[in-house]
Amino acid sequence: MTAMSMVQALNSAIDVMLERDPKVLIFGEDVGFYGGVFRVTEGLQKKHGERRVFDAPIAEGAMLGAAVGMGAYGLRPIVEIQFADYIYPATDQLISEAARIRYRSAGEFCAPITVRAPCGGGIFGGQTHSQSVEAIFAHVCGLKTVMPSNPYDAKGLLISAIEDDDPVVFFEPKRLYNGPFDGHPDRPARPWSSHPQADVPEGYYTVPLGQAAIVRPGSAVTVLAYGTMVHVALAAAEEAGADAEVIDLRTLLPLDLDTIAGSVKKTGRCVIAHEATRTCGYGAELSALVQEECFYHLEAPIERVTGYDTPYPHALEWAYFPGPQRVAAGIRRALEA
Amino acid sequence: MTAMSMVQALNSAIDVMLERDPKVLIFGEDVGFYGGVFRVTEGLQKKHGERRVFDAPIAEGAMLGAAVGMGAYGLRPIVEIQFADYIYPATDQLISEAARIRYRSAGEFCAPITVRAPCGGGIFGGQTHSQSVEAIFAHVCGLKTVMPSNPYDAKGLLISAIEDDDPVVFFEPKRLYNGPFDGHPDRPARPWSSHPQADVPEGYYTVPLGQAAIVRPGSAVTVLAYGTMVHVALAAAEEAGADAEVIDLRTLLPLDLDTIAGSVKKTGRCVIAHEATRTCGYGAELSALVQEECFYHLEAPIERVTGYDTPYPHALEWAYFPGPQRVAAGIRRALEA
Amino acid sequence: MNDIPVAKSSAQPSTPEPLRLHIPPHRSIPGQRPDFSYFRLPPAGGFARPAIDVPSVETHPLATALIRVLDDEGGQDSRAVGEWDPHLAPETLRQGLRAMMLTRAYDARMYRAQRAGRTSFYMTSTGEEAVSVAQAMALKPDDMLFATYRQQGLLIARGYPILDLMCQVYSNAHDPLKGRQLPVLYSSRAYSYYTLSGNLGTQLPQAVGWAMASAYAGDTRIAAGWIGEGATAEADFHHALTFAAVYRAPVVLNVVNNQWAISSHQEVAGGEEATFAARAIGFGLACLRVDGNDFLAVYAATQWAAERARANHGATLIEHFTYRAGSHSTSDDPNRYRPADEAKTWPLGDPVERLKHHLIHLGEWSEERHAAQEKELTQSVRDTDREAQTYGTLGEGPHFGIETLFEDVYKEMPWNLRRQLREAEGQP
Amino acid sequence: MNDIPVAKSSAQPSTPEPLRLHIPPHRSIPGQRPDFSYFRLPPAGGFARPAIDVPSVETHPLATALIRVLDDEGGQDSRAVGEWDPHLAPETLRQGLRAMMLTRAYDARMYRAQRAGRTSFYMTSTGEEAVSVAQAMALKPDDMLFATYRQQGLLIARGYPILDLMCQVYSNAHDPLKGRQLPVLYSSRAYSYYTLSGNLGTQLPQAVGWAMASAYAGDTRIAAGWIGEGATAEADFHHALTFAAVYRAPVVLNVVNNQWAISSHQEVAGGEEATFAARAIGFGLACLRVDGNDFLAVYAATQWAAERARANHGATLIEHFTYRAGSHSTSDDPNRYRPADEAKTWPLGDPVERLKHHLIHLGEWSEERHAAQEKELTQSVRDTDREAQTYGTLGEGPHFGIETLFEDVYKEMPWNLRRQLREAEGQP
Ligand SMILES: Cc1ncc(C[n+]2csc(CCOP(=O)(O)OP(=O)(O)O)c2C)c(N)n1
Ligand SMILES: Cc1ncc(C[n+]2csc(CCOP(=O)(O)OP(=O)(O)O)c2C)c(N)n1
Ligand SMILES: [Mg+2]
Ligand SMILES: [Mg+2]
Repeated sequence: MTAMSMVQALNSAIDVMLERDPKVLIFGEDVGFYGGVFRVTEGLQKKHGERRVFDAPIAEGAMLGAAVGMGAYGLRPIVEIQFADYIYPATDQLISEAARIRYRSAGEFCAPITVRAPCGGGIFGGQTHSQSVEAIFAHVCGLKTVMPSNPYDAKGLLISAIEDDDPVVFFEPKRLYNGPFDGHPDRPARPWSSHPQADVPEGYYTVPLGQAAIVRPGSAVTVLAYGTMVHVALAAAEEAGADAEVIDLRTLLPLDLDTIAGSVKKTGRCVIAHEATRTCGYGAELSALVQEECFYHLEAPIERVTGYDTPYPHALEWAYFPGPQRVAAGIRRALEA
Repeated sequence: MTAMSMVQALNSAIDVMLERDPKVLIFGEDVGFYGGVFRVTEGLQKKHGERRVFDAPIAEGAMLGAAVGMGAYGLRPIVEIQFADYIYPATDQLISEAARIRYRSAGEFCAPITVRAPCGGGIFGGQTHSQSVEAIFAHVCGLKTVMPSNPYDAKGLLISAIEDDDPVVFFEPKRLYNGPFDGHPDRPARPWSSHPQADVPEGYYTVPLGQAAIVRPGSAVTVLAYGTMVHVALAAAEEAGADAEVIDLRTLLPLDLDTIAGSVKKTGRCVIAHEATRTCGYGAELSALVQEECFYHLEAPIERVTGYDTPYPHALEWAYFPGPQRVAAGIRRALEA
Repeated sequence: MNDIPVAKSSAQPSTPEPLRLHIPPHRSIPGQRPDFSYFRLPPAGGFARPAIDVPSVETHPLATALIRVLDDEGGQDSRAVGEWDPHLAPETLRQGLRAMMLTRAYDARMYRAQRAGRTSFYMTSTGEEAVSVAQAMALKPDDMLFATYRQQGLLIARGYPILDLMCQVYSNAHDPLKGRQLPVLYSSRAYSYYTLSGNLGTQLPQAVGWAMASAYAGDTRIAAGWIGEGATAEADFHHALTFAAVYRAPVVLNVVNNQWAISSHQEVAGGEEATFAARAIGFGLACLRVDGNDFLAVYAATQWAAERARANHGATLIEHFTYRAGSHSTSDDPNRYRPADEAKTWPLGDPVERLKHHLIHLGEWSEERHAAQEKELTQSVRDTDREAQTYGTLGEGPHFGIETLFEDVYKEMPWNLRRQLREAEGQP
Repeated sequence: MNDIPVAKSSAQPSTPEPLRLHIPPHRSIPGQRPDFSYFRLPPAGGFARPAIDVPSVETHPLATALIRVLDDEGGQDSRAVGEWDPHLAPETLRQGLRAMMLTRAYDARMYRAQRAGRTSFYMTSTGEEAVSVAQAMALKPDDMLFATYRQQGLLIARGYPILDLMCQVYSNAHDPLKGRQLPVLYSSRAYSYYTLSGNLGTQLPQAVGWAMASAYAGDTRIAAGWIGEGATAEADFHHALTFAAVYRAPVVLNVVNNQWAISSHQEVAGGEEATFAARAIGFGLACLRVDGNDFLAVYAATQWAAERARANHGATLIEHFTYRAGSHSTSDDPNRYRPADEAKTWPLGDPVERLKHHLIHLGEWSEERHAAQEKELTQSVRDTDREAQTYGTLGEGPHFGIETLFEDVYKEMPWNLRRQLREAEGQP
């Protein structure tokens, strides 16, 4: 066990898989010599060679197109999209191709691809370096969608994603890369080393896709979150002084509905938190599912606390961010209803 | 008033606007000389000239990119995407650009573009000629999303869309182009001419964006639908023998929540029907909103009847399609809960 | 805001001439006489064949060439001439002729099957058979093919069973793709034929990626990809050229310029100002432009490009200049956008006829044998169709079961699909 | 399924050589001596200037040229030579020099402002000032500009207030963009400068669309678009070239090849096999390749392309061969991926120095006047910065109010945003 930041844990996952499986390779903008703008591939080209870890031309659609072809050959490519905001040029290859190939070929071909993309705000990146686009991909059958909230999960989930025979879109909340973040930009930053889930084994292990984690047990209200918002939800639970059960979804598709429904049936109240814009965000699906599964147990309306339906602003970043106060207010509304 | 099919009504809307406003033009694959693969632009090039109505290279992304530039100049381009399934190459220009330009330029520039795309199944088009992709765009702030269900609305809404100063994605349920369709492929097709909402004025009129229509009043259960599913919902209400209030949303973004909430508060029950895949479909947002607005009025879980979370198949099209039986079953579940 | 009046006069009085928007004119008018006056036919044998390892720049003059081997302007007296003559054995030529004729017979049959209501949709490759058949023969059987919907000849030339093609088109209980795909969107891993997409262009960067993977693995198999001239406007075409150039991928990239993209002439795709082969120049890729109705020329060009790729000299872009003789698909009526007899007057003729004449000229074939073979193939296709129909048709079934709707979305079925399958099966 | 073993031996024993994947090597190694041996510097004045109405093909040889006007290999004795000399008045040259120096002083100031924590992000254009300044001057003031984040010189040359630029960078209460955009993503309708995107490439087809609209309207204003060499790999580049060619749009398309895309050398974008100007050839567009650090050459090339476009002869692609002397942005450290002194040894020198020497050679400038102007500009930028800071900085504010977060998403605020605004304002 070593204390690793999220960046280091992701780096370790890729390193382990490059080591174990000659079919694994990684490419993307600046991932080769430089090691990625967020340093996730630092040192990997030097260690594994240019053939396994290399720079790509700036063309997200081309990267995905090539990855689909590599997957058909039998490789397991990992593609880094430099920011999730730049995944749109790749949507056609992801949605029309990667996600559909197994089905349309009746299982003859598949696309065992992992697409990594840093997402979310909190770094003053403005509207094109802050987006959370997971809902678009969670709507796409044939894809799996993952978002970790800590180094241990990040490594274990990324290894699962790489080994998965279906295409996985793996979103990395960039605000968590170098330390946990509970939504208080004004408080001193903690390093990951002080966090229990930064204890990461050096070697191979997996965290299975499709399993949520109860990160804070409670009985009064269920809070559903993923990525950065897990930490915000925990802070909000404290702030609200609520006996909240906080669930870290980890995988959005396939979703661990059992864990969610089990919790809400127990608490009777549910708050959903995400950073993405509200309308048609992933919270809508969660709300619909919880309502369908737990209707007769619900004692209060399900609350959504989300990013506003606006682009991510620059100056007013913290007014936009659904921080602990807003989540705590949602928890209070759920408890008081 | 003339009896018009949906195709004719759409053609008439474009014709009227080409006539009224020299800033309006339309382009897309095969829309010029040929008049479009679904004939929506038939005769328009001949009448208005090649400068106003012309063929585009097969590049949906390029069409949108050019349209955004034309919009910035001051034109009101209409872009035809030949099938909604082929809108993905245009997502970046639509989401990152058209939808964001007014905001990021602090109102200096805007993108008064209308993107038309036939959507939905029912014509044995297989997985790449049948998709309903509205949820992706309904998630995007800065866009408006529209889907008509009949000729009268189609013309009035399309004129509103063209005149709107924000980008509008206008989905046309292709199964309705030439006649209403209630989801019974085995019954003889009716022409639009026998349908009251095919009485379409020849000239200019608008149906405002953002207003739903109650197409069947009722008091026992509210059914929310749009596009083809409006007709299916009506058939299902008959089949279930239910006193159902069927609401045709017409515009998905901005949504007419008042009409919806008013109805559900009255009926206490709600069924949502759409053709798109279920997970993270637009029904999720509807379900979440209804639950938030009407929690204390709900007497039964909100039901979603949707396309399955699979690609649209070819042979088993009618097993996939959420037809009247499935919607009726949803209505019954809502009534019996 | 955005309120600039249309036709506003410029702030710059020095430039009085108003700007004009050029719209490529639609020159083929139904009812008018076909006009190919814009087209200059270069002689057969007129271009040198560079060594396969030349720097790509030496191939760039060929972007405006038209490599032709069959010297058959007159029709019957059809010789193979020039450096590009691949010197194929008569048996190989007869094999090619047969595969082209089989493709044509198959197309004719299935086109009628759609018209007869046995399926929803069909697309013929009539007039373009040389492209797919000669290319399949010039490549190795395990080279991976990323085709469009108009290269059924690739599969047929590789010996893929006509029965399986038909069952796919009928979406019946023997459909290798379980009734999921639109007709003609075949897939066959066993025949190294990649699953076809309904989305134009997407397969081209995939071909490059597959080729990169083969090179990554130190394999010797190359990839080949096809795209219509219309679809070259899509991003995927640019992506394919970029990646092919940057990583020197062992791939043969083919633009099939059949003059039409549904109702749009190749000029709408940018063919008015430059050839499609010329797109390679800006990337430093090799390029060839070939008479796509000349079996020998297509074969030779493909062989050249394949050898070049296999020897690690990188990718080649080949433009096949041909003509779509039939409708785009069963969904359109070409008589609404072009003269009915355009196909017949196409200056490059018909690929089957041209190879037939060449074989006859060689003394290796005759009108009689040709007629007999045509009859035989028509009969065999008809017989196969009869058998295929016993496995079902789209309208009548039988089809694969409802569970196949939910399988293969993922390797393992997640709970939401299991639940939906139960609902579809009428279980609670 | 997809289970092909890696490095499997081929089924074809006849081709023993395994395929190899080519990865463009990263040749610039921190700590090593910069190596420009691959670069051949053509002499100034070496290329003919075609008439503006020549068929595009006559410009294609210029794709591998490097148009240079300043004959200044020696440095000081800097003459303007050859057909491309735009023969600018000394006053115009001094104006250009001043705008370049102002751009550099502004960049230096704002880079430090970011370092000092007054904003989140900044990007300099150091070393590339000739591209933006000469181009702004060669175009007309109401030609529409679709720039990237590295053409601040366009706005500065057009006289846009430095104060407004700074307030945008500080996202303060005087920010013309209300604090919404990342620093440097300016927009100014009044100065015909289109709103910048953080997404690479997207502005290029928009420039073409704007130009099409201008032609549609019979206007006389043309558009100009810029893209980095790295971003040419994006679909938008292909889309822009395709539409520009098909509709003969009156637009000047510029690839700024500053050798780097963050840490990736231009070879990763495909510069190893061909120039970026050559991308035009495949579309039949005109192209020019120009020494981007030569103010006169950039001016002349732009003027040529603008006249051509304005006279309805279509679009031109200009590659500006230059060098990104600074970091990519304040977020990266170039010393991790290239030798620290690479910029200083760049064979094409510094654009400000080169124009200075030319003016001195003409007897129209002196080292003293230069030093004085530098001092004056530094001082004025510092003063403006002081004023800008009185309107606030990113960290300290003041900022625009919370309602501006919700305004301008749509022309009229829909109910969901009104509701969310109330929530954000703490109202029920
Ligand atoms: C992305 C995408 N856009 C549009 C279409 C609709 N479409 C199908 S075929 C076709 C024309 C293609 O022409 P071309 O590329 O020349 O190929 P050809 O049919 O001539 O073989 C079009 C526009 C599609 N299938 N995919
Ligand atoms: C679509 C997209 N992909 C990736 C990025 C991240 N990114 C920002 S700048 C840059 C490098 C651009 O290089 P180049 O085009 O050469 O322009 P330069 O910075 O040299 O002016 C990258 C990869 C982006 N902004 N947009
Ligand atoms: Mg074609
Ligand atoms: Mg660059």
